[in-house]
Amino acid sequence: MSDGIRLTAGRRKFLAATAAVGGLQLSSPFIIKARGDVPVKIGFIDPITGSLSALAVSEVEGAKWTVDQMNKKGGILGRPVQLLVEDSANDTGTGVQKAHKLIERDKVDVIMGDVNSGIAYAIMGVTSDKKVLHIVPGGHTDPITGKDCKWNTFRTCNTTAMDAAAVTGELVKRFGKKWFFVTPDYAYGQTLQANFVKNLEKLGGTWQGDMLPIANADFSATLIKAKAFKPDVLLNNMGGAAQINCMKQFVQFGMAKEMALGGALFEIEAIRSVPKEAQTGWWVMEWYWNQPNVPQVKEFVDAISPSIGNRKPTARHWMAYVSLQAVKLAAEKAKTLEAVKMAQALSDLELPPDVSLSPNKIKYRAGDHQLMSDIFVGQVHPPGPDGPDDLFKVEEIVTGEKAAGPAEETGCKLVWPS
Amino acid sequence: MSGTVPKLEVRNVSKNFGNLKAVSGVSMRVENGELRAIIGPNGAGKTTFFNLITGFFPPSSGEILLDGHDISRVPAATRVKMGMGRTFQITEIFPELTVKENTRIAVETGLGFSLRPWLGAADKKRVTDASEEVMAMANLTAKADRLVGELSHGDQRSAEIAMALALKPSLLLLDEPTAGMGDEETYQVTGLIRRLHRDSKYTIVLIEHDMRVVFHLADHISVLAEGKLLAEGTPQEISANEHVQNAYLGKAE
Amino acid sequence: MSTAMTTGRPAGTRTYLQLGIIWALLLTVPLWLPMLGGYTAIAGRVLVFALAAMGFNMLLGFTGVMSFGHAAYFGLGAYGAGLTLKYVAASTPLAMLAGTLLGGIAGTLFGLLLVRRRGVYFAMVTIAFGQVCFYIAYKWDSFTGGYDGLRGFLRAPIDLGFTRIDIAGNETLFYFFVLFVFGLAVGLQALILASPFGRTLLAIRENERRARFLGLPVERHIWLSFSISCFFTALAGTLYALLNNFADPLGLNYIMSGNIVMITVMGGMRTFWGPLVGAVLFVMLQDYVSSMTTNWMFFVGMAFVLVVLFFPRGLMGMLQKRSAA
Amino acid sequence: MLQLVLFNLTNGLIVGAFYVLMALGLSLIINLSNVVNFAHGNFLAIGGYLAYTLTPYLGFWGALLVSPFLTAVFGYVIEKLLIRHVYARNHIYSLLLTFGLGFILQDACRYLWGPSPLPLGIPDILSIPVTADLFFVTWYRVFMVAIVIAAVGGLFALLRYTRVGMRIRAGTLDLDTVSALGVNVAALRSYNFAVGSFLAGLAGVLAAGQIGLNPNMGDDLIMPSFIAIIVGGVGSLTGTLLGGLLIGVAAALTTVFYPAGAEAVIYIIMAIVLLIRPRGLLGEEGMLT
Repeated sequence: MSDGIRLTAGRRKFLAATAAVGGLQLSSPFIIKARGDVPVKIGFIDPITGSLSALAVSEVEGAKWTVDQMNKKGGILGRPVQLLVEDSANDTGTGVQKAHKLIERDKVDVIMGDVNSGIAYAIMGVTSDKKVLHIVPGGHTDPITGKDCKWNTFRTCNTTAMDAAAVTGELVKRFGKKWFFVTPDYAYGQTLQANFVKNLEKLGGTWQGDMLPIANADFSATLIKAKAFKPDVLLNNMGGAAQINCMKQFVQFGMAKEMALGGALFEIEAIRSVPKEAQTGWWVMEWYWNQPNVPQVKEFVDAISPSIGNRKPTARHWMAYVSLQAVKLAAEKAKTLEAVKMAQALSDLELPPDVSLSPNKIKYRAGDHQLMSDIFVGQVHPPGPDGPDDLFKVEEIVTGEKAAGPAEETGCKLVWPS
Repeated sequence: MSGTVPKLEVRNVSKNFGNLKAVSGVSMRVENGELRAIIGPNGAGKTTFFNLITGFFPPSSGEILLDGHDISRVPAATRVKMGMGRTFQITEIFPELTVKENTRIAVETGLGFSLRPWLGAADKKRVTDASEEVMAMANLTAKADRLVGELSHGDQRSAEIAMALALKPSLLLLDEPTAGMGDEETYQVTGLIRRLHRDSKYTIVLIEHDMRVVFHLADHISVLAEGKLLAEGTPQEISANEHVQNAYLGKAE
Repeated sequence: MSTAMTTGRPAGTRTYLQLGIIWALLLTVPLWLPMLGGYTAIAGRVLVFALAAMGFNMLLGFTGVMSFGHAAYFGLGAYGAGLTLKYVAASTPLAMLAGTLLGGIAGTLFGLLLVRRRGVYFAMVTIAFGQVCFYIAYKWDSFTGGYDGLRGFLRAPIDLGFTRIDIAGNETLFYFFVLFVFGLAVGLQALILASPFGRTLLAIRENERRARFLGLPVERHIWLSFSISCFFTALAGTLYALLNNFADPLGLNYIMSGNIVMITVMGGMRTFWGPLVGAVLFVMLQDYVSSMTTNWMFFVGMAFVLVVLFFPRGLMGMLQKRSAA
Repeated sequence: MLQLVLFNLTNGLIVGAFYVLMALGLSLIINLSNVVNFAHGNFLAIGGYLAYTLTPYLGFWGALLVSPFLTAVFGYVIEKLLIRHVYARNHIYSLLLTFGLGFILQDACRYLWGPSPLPLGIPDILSIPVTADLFFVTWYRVFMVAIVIAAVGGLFALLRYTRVGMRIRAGTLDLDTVSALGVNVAALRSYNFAVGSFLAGLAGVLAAGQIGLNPNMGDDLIMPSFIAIIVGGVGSLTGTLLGGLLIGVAAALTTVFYPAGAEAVIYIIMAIVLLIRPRGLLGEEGMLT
C-alpha cells in the first residue's frame, strides 16, 4: 500500500495543467480514444488511514483485484472500468469532500464506501443529492438500509440486527441466557446491543452491560463488574484494537473458564492480531473462505490469493467483490449507467453463484436495498491444519431473510425520484 | 496640589523574595518638579525599588503614596492612570510598528480610547495632535513612519520616553535611560531628559549608572546599597559622602 | 489597509492592487477552477478554512497569543448551525446566528479562565478545553449524534422576500453565498484591526509589558481578542456545517486545531491575507496528496516541519519581507 | 459494592501509574525546554514497535531493556535535528513542529509495521493473575507498576544525585542562571529530551504488552498525559505524579458508576482543578511565562 493509490489520467491532466499555470486546458490523449473506451468510473471512499485502516485496506485490495478481473473480461457494458480510491482518513468532513470531488470533478458513475458507518451516512447525503448510485460495502449501522434508507443506496454487509439475530439463538441454546455486554458507545454498538437484547429477551434472558468509549484500552474495571454478575455469556461488541484488548484481558483474568465468550463480529483481520489464547469464542462471519460445498468459492479464493499476499480473502475482500460485481450486473441488466435505472435493476436481482460465493441464493432486496446474504455462525480457534487463516469453524448458516425479518419492519421507506 | 504634599512618598518599604531581602526599610520623598536620581552598585535593589513604586509587585511592608494617596496595593495599570509613566532598563517598545503607531497607541490608551471600535473626527484630531506633540518633544517627527525596531538605540529610547509622555504623566520614572549607549546617544537622551525637566517641569525619578549623567541632571540623589538607603542629598553632598565612596569603590569596580 | 496595519507603512497602491487581485480571483473561481482540475466544493472548503484561520489569526498574528484549541469553536459553530436546522427551523441565517453565538459564547467563557495563563500552559489548557467540547459532542449522542456525527439536516434556501436564493441545490450559488459571508466577516475584521482597540492588540503582541505600563488592562484585551476570534471561527464552523450538511465530533478535535494553526502559519501569521493563502495551500495539498498516496500523513507532516524550520513567516510574510527589503 | 469499589481503586492506581510514566517524560521536556512534545504519544508507539521487532531476537525481557534506549537515541537525534531550532521561537512553532512530527512518525509506523493491530507477546508467567481473588491483577500489571516505581525512583534519583540531573533541575528553575554558570544548555536540553524519550519508550513497551500495537496508539495515549500534567501543574514533576494517579483512579471509579463517562471524567477533573486552582495542584505561579 505504500505506493500510490492511483495516478489517474485526470490527475495527469491536473498536473500538466498546473505545470503550465494559466495555460490552456490540455486535451488528454490518455482518456478519450474512442467512445467505447470511455471508462466506467467507480469512486471508492474508505478509511485507509485511521483506526479502521486494516478493514479498509482489505476492501481496497478486493476492489482492485475485482476491477482487474473485470477489465480482463470486457469491463462493464464493454467499457473499461476505472477505480478511483480516495482516503476518507476516518474523518467525516474529508469523506464528504472526497465524495464531492469524485462526483463533481471526476464525474464517477458509482460511489462505494465507507467502512465507517458515520461517514457512509454523510456520503449518502451527497450521493442522493447528486443522484449517484451508492454501494456501502462494509458499514454496519442499521439505518443505512433502515429508517434513513435511500433509493440509490445498497448495502452489502449485514445490518447489526441481522448479525445479532443470527448468533443469539445459538448462544442461548449452547450456554444459557444470562448475558453481560461490553459495547462501544456509539450508534453501531448501541443498535447492536439493542438488537441482541431484543432477541435475548424474547427468549426470556436477563442481562447487564457496560457502554464504553470506542477506543477503550483498559477493560479491567468492566471485567471486574462482569465477573461479579456471573453471566453465562460475555458479549464483546467492541471493534478494532479495543475488541482485541478486551479479549486478551478476558483471557488473562482467567474468565474464559467461567463463562462463554461471543458476539457479533470478530473479523479475520482482528483475529490475526490477537495472541493464540484470545482466538476463541462464538461469533458471526459475514463470509468465510472455507466453504467446501460451494465450488465457486474455491476458485475465487485461489484466484485472488496471489494478489493479496497469498493470504486467504476475508469478508472485507468479498464485500468489495460483491459490491462491484453487483454494479456490473445492474448496469448490464439496465443497459445503461443511469443511476435510477441501475438501482431499479439491482433491486431483487438474484446474484449468480460466482458472484454471491455463498451456499444460498442472495439478493439486494427491493424493500430496503439490504443484501440478504448468508450468515456464518461458528467458533473462532487458533490456526488449524489449513494454514494460518484457518481460524473459524462454521457451525450453522443462517439465511439473510431469516435474520433480517421482513423489510417492512426495518423502518425503510424508499422514495424514488419522480 | 498644595506644596506640602510631596509628589511621591515612600515610607519604610521592604520587599522580600523568600529569604532574600531585596529592599529593606527604604523611605523617600520626591517633591513636585524635582529630578531625583537613584544610584547604587549592582544588586543594590534599585530596580526592585522601582518595580515597587510602579506596582510591578506589592511591597512586603511599608507604604507608597502618590500625591498623598496610598497606592501600595493599587495595580500597575491604575497607577499609570493616576499619572505614573515609566520606561524600562531594557527598552520596551513595539518594535514592528512605526514611531507614529507607537505614540498613537500610547495616546489612545491614555485618553481611554482603547476599547473604541472607531474614532470621530474630533477625537481623531486629538489623537493626532497629541501624538505629534510628543514625537516633536522627543525629536522624532522626521522618523514618524519608520519602524521603531529599526531605529538607533538612542532613538528607540527617545521613542520609549515619548510613549511615556503620551500618557501625560505627572511623575516620570526612568530605569537606566542611557544604559548600553555610546557617548553621542547618551548625550541625546540626557538632553531630552533635561528639556523635560527644565522646560516642561516634569517630576522625574531615574535610576542611572553613568555618574556623568547623574551629576549633570539630578536635583537630589538617593544611594541604595544592599537594599537599604545609604545616603541622600544634593550631588555635591553625595560626592563628598564617605560611605558612598566606600560602597562604590569597594564594590562596583 | 491591512498591510498598513501590520507593517505600519501607509496603505499604498500595492495594497489596493493586492486587494483587487484577491477579490478578482475569488469572484471568478467557478470559471477557472474546473480548468485546473479543481471543483467548486473545494473552493468553498478553502474559504471556510480561510475564515476560521483568519479568525484565529486575530489572536495569534495580531494579539500574539496562541491557542491550540480553536477547533472547539469551529466545531461548536457547526453543531450550533446543524442543531438549529434539525430541531428548530429550516432557516440558514438563523442557523448561522445560533452557531456563531454558541461557539463565540463558549469561547468567551473559556477565555475568562484562560487569560491569566501564558505560554505553553495557555496552549495546553486551550487544547484540553477543545477536547472537553469534543467529548461533549461525542458523548451526548441522543442530541448530537455522538461519534457518528449530526446528520439529517440540510441547508435551506435563503428567502429574501422578493426572491429566493437556492443555495441548497446550486453548488455555485452556495459558493457565492460563502464568499459573501466571508467578505462581510473579513471586512469587519479589518475594521476591528484598524480601530484603536485593534491597535491595542498589536501593542500586546509587540510588547506585553510595555502595553501594561501604558495602563492597558492587558488581560481584558486578550480576553476580548480571544472572544472575537472565537466568534469568527465559529462563524466559519457554521459554514462548514452548511457545506457538508453534516457536523461531526472530529471537527472539534485537536487535529483540526492543528490544521487551523498550520493554515495560519503556512500563509503568514503576521499578515492579514496570510490565512487565505495558507488555506489554499493546505486544502490543495491535503486533497491532492491524499488521493495520490496512502502515505499522505507523511507529506502533510513534512510540510509542517519544513514550514516551521524554513518558512516560519509563511508565504505572505516572505513576499512582504522581500518586497520591503 | 464495597468490594467493587476497592477493586477499582486498586485498578485505578495501576492505570494511574501507567499515566504517570507516560506523562513524566513529557513533563520533563516541558519543564526544561518549554516545548510541548505533541509527538510524545508517537514516541511511545516507536518504543512499542521497536520492542515488537526486537522480541524475536532478544525475547520480551531483552526488548524491554533495549527498546527504551533506542527510543532515547531516536529522541536525541530528533532533538538535534529538529527541536533545537525552535527553542528561541514563539511556542506556536514547537507545537506545530512536533504536531507534524507526530504525523510523520504515525505514518512511518504504518508504513513499516502495517495498518493492522499487532500483539506484543509477553512471557506466560506474566499473563496470569497473582491470586484467584484479585483476578484482575495479573503479574504483568504488578510488574508494570514495579517498573513505573523503579523508573520514577530512578528519575528522581537521577535529578537529585547526578551532575546532569542537578543541572536539569537547576535549569528548570532558572535557565539563564544555569547558562551564566557555564553549563552547556544546548547539550543539557538534548540529554533531557533523550531522558524524556527513554521514559516514552519504556511506557510504549509496557503499553504494547498490555494493549497491543497500532499506528494510531499515540493519539489515544497523548491526551491523558496532557491532562495529568495540567492537573498536577506545569513545572512540577511531583505534580505530574499526583495528576496521573488522580485521573487513573477517577477514570476507574467512574467506570463503576457510569462507564461511558470514563474517558470524559478526566476532563471534568481538569476543568474543576483549573477553576479552583488555575496553576494546577502543585504548579508554581509565574514560573513559566
